[in-house]
Amino acid sequence: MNSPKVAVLTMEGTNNEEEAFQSWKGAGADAEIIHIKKLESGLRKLEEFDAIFFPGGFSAGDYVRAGAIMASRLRASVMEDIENFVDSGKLIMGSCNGFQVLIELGLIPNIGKNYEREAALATNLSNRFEARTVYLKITNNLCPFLKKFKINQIIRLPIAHFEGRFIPKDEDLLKEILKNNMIGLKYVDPYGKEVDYPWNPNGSIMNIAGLCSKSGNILGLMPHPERVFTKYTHSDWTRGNEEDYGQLFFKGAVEYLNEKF
Amino acid sequence: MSDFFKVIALRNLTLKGLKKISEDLALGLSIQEMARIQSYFRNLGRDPTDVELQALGQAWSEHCGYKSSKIYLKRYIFGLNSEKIYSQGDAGVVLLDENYAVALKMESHNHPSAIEPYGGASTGVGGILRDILSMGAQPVAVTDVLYFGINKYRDYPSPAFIRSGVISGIRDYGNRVGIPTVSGGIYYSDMFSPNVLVNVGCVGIVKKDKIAKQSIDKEGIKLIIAGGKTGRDGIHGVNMASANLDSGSANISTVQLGNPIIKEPLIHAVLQANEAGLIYSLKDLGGGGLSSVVGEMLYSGGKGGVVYLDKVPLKERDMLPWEIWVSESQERMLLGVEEQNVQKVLDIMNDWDITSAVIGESVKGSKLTLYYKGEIVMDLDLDFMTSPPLYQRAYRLKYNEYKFDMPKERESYNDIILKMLSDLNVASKEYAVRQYDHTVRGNTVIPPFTGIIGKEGPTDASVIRINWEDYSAISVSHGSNPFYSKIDPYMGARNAVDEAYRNLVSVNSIPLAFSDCLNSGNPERPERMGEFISMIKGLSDEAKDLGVPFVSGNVSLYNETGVKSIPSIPTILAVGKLKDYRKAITPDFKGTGNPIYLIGRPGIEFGGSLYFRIQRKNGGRVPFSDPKVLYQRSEMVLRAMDAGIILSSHDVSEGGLALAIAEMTIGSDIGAEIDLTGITVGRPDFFMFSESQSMFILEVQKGKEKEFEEYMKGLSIKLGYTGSQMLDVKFNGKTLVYLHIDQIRSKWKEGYI
Amino acid sequence: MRIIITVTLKDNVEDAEGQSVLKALRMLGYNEVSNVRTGKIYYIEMEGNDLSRGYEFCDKLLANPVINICKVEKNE
Amino acid sequence: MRIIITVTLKDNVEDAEGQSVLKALRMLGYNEVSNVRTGKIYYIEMEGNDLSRGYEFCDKLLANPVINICKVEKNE
Ligand SMILES: Nc1ncnc2c1ncn2[C@@H]1O[C@H](COP(=O)(O)OP(=O)(O)O)[C@@H](O)[C@H]1O
Ligand SMILES: [Mg+2]
Repeated sequence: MNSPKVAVLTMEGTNNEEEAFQSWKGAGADAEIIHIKKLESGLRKLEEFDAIFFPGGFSAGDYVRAGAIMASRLRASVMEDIENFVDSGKLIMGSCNGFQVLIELGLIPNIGKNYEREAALATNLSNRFEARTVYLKITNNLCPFLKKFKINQIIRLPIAHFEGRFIPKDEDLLKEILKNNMIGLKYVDPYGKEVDYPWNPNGSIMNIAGLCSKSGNILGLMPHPERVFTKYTHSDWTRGNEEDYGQLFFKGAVEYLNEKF
Repeated sequence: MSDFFKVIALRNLTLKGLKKISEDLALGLSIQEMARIQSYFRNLGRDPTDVELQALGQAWSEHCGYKSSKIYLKRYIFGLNSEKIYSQGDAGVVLLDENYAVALKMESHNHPSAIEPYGGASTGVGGILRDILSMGAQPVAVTDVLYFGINKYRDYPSPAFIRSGVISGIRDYGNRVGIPTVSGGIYYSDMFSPNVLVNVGCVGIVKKDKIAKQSIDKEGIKLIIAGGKTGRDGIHGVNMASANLDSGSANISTVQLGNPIIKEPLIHAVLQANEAGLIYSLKDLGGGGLSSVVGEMLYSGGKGGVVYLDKVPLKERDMLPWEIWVSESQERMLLGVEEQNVQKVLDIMNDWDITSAVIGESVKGSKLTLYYKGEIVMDLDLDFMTSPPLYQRAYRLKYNEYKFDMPKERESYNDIILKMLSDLNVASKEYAVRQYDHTVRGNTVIPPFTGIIGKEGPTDASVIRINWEDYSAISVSHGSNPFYSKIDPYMGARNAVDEAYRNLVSVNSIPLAFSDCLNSGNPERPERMGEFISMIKGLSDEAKDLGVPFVSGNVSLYNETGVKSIPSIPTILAVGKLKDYRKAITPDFKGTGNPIYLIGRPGIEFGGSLYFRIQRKNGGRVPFSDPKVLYQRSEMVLRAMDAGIILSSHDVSEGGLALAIAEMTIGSDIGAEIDLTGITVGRPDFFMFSESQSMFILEVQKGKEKEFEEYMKGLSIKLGYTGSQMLDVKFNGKTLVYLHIDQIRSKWKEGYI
Repeated sequence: MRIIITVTLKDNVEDAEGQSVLKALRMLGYNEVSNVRTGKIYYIEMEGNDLSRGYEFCDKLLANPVINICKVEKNE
Repeated sequence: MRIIITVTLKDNVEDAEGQSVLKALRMLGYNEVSNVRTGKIYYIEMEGNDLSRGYEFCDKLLANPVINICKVEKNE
């Protein structure tokens, strides 16, 4: 059986590609870092791959708005390929800046099915960059990236962002998100309660930290699973915590791809 | 004659005339230096061009030429433990194991940050990243040690404004290039108003056979400039950094903000070309711009060169040759590349969307010749250009009278400890550090703060792993104490080294290398020069017996304004190694009922100590450091750590052992019961708050006391046990300290969340 | 032509930066300040004379309609 | 009173954000765009009628005279 092929997309300012590459590799995928120039020029095609990963960082400096420049370049050049990719049921994941790009590309929530921007990730209510570990509750394990977790399981992941406050277009959209069970992860306190700052680090509505697409093959989240593939890069591992949370995201995805493709 | 360059008739000028030329062209050269230039051109039988004079002005600046410091650096620092240095250039390199080496360097960006804090600090980070990149190394950690004022001084910008600009600048640059900012320090004192100090460091990892070299020792090597375009920004930056800071006289052309979004792909591209073996030599463009980097690259390899200035990609079309030659525009690298590899390198740059161009090549001989639109605009002997006069300036050593004001004894030290915890110099720096991404790259094993999520306390050193395959890692930390240095520059320097070293030991790593960033005042003043020399001597005396080399460093003089000068303060960046990062140790207590040990014995040496500072009293002599003692203790501690019986560890620094233990409770929710009865006979407050050097606090696994004490050969003092939720210190039946951890933590975190 | 594009947050979107500027001004003693909202401004030089280009820039890049309002003006 | 403060970079200070936006617009096919500069805008509501307050805000908080230009206007 061939390992699933994963494209980790990069451009100036993206900067999680290395650990994302390693995480996919560590989970058994055949990963490659691809500059979006190569997609724009047609030198490489998305259809060569089984999964796309949008890494974190500051694509194009996050000037204008986080993720906006990367998304608008992709929208202008390869949107059709991306839509076909989504339709094929292959997997797409974006963390941090990657989530911002997914939102700007309209891949998530995409309730209206026409890839319009239906939400935003606005500046943190604290008005500062927040780099720390947060507690998260898994609220849906249907999408492949989350299948290795239990519902209501509480995990820890690092965050590092300035723009992570999820805002939906309107009430109706939020209802659709809930109806379709799209919330994948929520910010919680150590006991699993949904509370405000600092446990909700950015002021996201309903403590939303990550969303799956309706069909489940896309996951966008603000935290960084790719930075904690093993427990040793968790901020509190020296206290005897044993969980390797980060790799479960990637292993779940690879397992799924191996079964399906 | 062309209108893009001038010939300056200088051969017949008087000294006064020479002085005027230096001023008119903003060369920053003294009369004697101008006279030296004059006689050189008299010998050549011609007058210099403006390009030539500007080139000399750059090369001979204090910043580039180390005119005032070189003699002392040579005497005391260079050559010290140098057999352990693997390679030296823009940064220093030591070996880590059979395959990998680590590059490190710390540098100041004081003057630019005083004028424009945001741009000054961010271009500081940009510059230090380039130094590491110049070694062919992947930057893996950025660090910053900052010294801010508290009160506004005259009409200089307010310290609050400076602070927020500096921290934002480091945040925005470091985060955007995607290198974690993982270690540093922040000091507050009016010593730094208005002379703020911004010292930034960077550490990189390189395969030992891929270390880039910085010289060209062959003819026909093409010179490629890559990265940002060249503009008028930053012209004469080095001259500014080589002069006192005058109020309001900010020269706008030297202010730059930096562009991390050019740097980020530039790092990828340069490393890719280096990995592919396409780079013959590599250097970054910093102070002095092309002039300084081309000159040094060729001179160090014994070759001459030609450069076509009109081939340099420009931001502004109408730049003059001299401006192109000395511009300090950011984000630029110079690559020496063999002819057959030129196209490959240009292609890689293009793949990453980076501007690059071939601008010249190395030639036989020792001359550097510049062309612009077909005309020769500079033709200088590299030997002359790159060897500025060195000065042995007059100096006067400082002899202190040490004053000691006896503080009164108290019934309880609760208030003192809470006050210490919220002192700006001790309190949590999370307000700054949590704006820095310290987990990017996914290799941060020990971050700046650890412990229970949401309750984290400070760590002594950060640990970064090398790769995903094995368990080796490096540790990164700093040492500095401006309060000691102010009283005693010699011992202050020694203690800075002690602190850096023990921070590394504290996480269970073996110290490998130091980089020193030396900050001082105006060297033309004998007292300042005396302090400066004492500082260098202190660094040398301390590091020698520790067996650790200074692999790189930087000197920043003229941190002086009117009547105010900073003391001579060294910032030490230290890097160590861990064979197995799974054995790394953090300060937060791990369990209850475990014995707590002190390694070392507190003495009565309170000069510059926090205990005396918060009571506004003179503390006499500053603590004394003996490197042999530090070395011996460290060896023993490391052996016990390797045996797996140490659960947590913290070095003793500001506030003494009481504060060290308080800090160990912060991230843990576990308190400590300490009884000093029988341990000390003198004043218990002196015991608790002494900042004697080379001390550690260790939490040892219960039941392993005997084994531990054997490792320590009788040099450990058992202070008590972990337990409860209180910090509880007793002495002769009296309770000296009784504080709940929540009180301790909230004081320490005051101002954050 | 030189156009000026101003991108602000919709009224119902909380402006974190505005709030922190407000707080800072109050700390400086300016108690008379009651509200601060922020925005970004882009000065764009271009050939042609078609202001509608500005709205295209907003749509494609400079604004997210979920949270932003975009104003396009000509600047002589 | 409602005042509008616009903070921009001086002409001789490089604008990294403007450069990135310019590049992005060009990549989107807008080759007619030749330059982009950026700035920040603050809408401040306050009591009183003294425009000079705005310059104080610039001075104390919103701008750095070494790199920025500050424009203060009244907005009815
Ligand atoms: N300016 C800074 N930049 C990055 N890290 C910093 C900075 N200041 C402090 N830190 C990190 O925060 C932690 C706590 O720092 P500090 O409170 O100064 O500790 P200590 O007093 O033990 O030296 C350390 O890991 C230190 O490296
Ligand atoms: Mg320490």
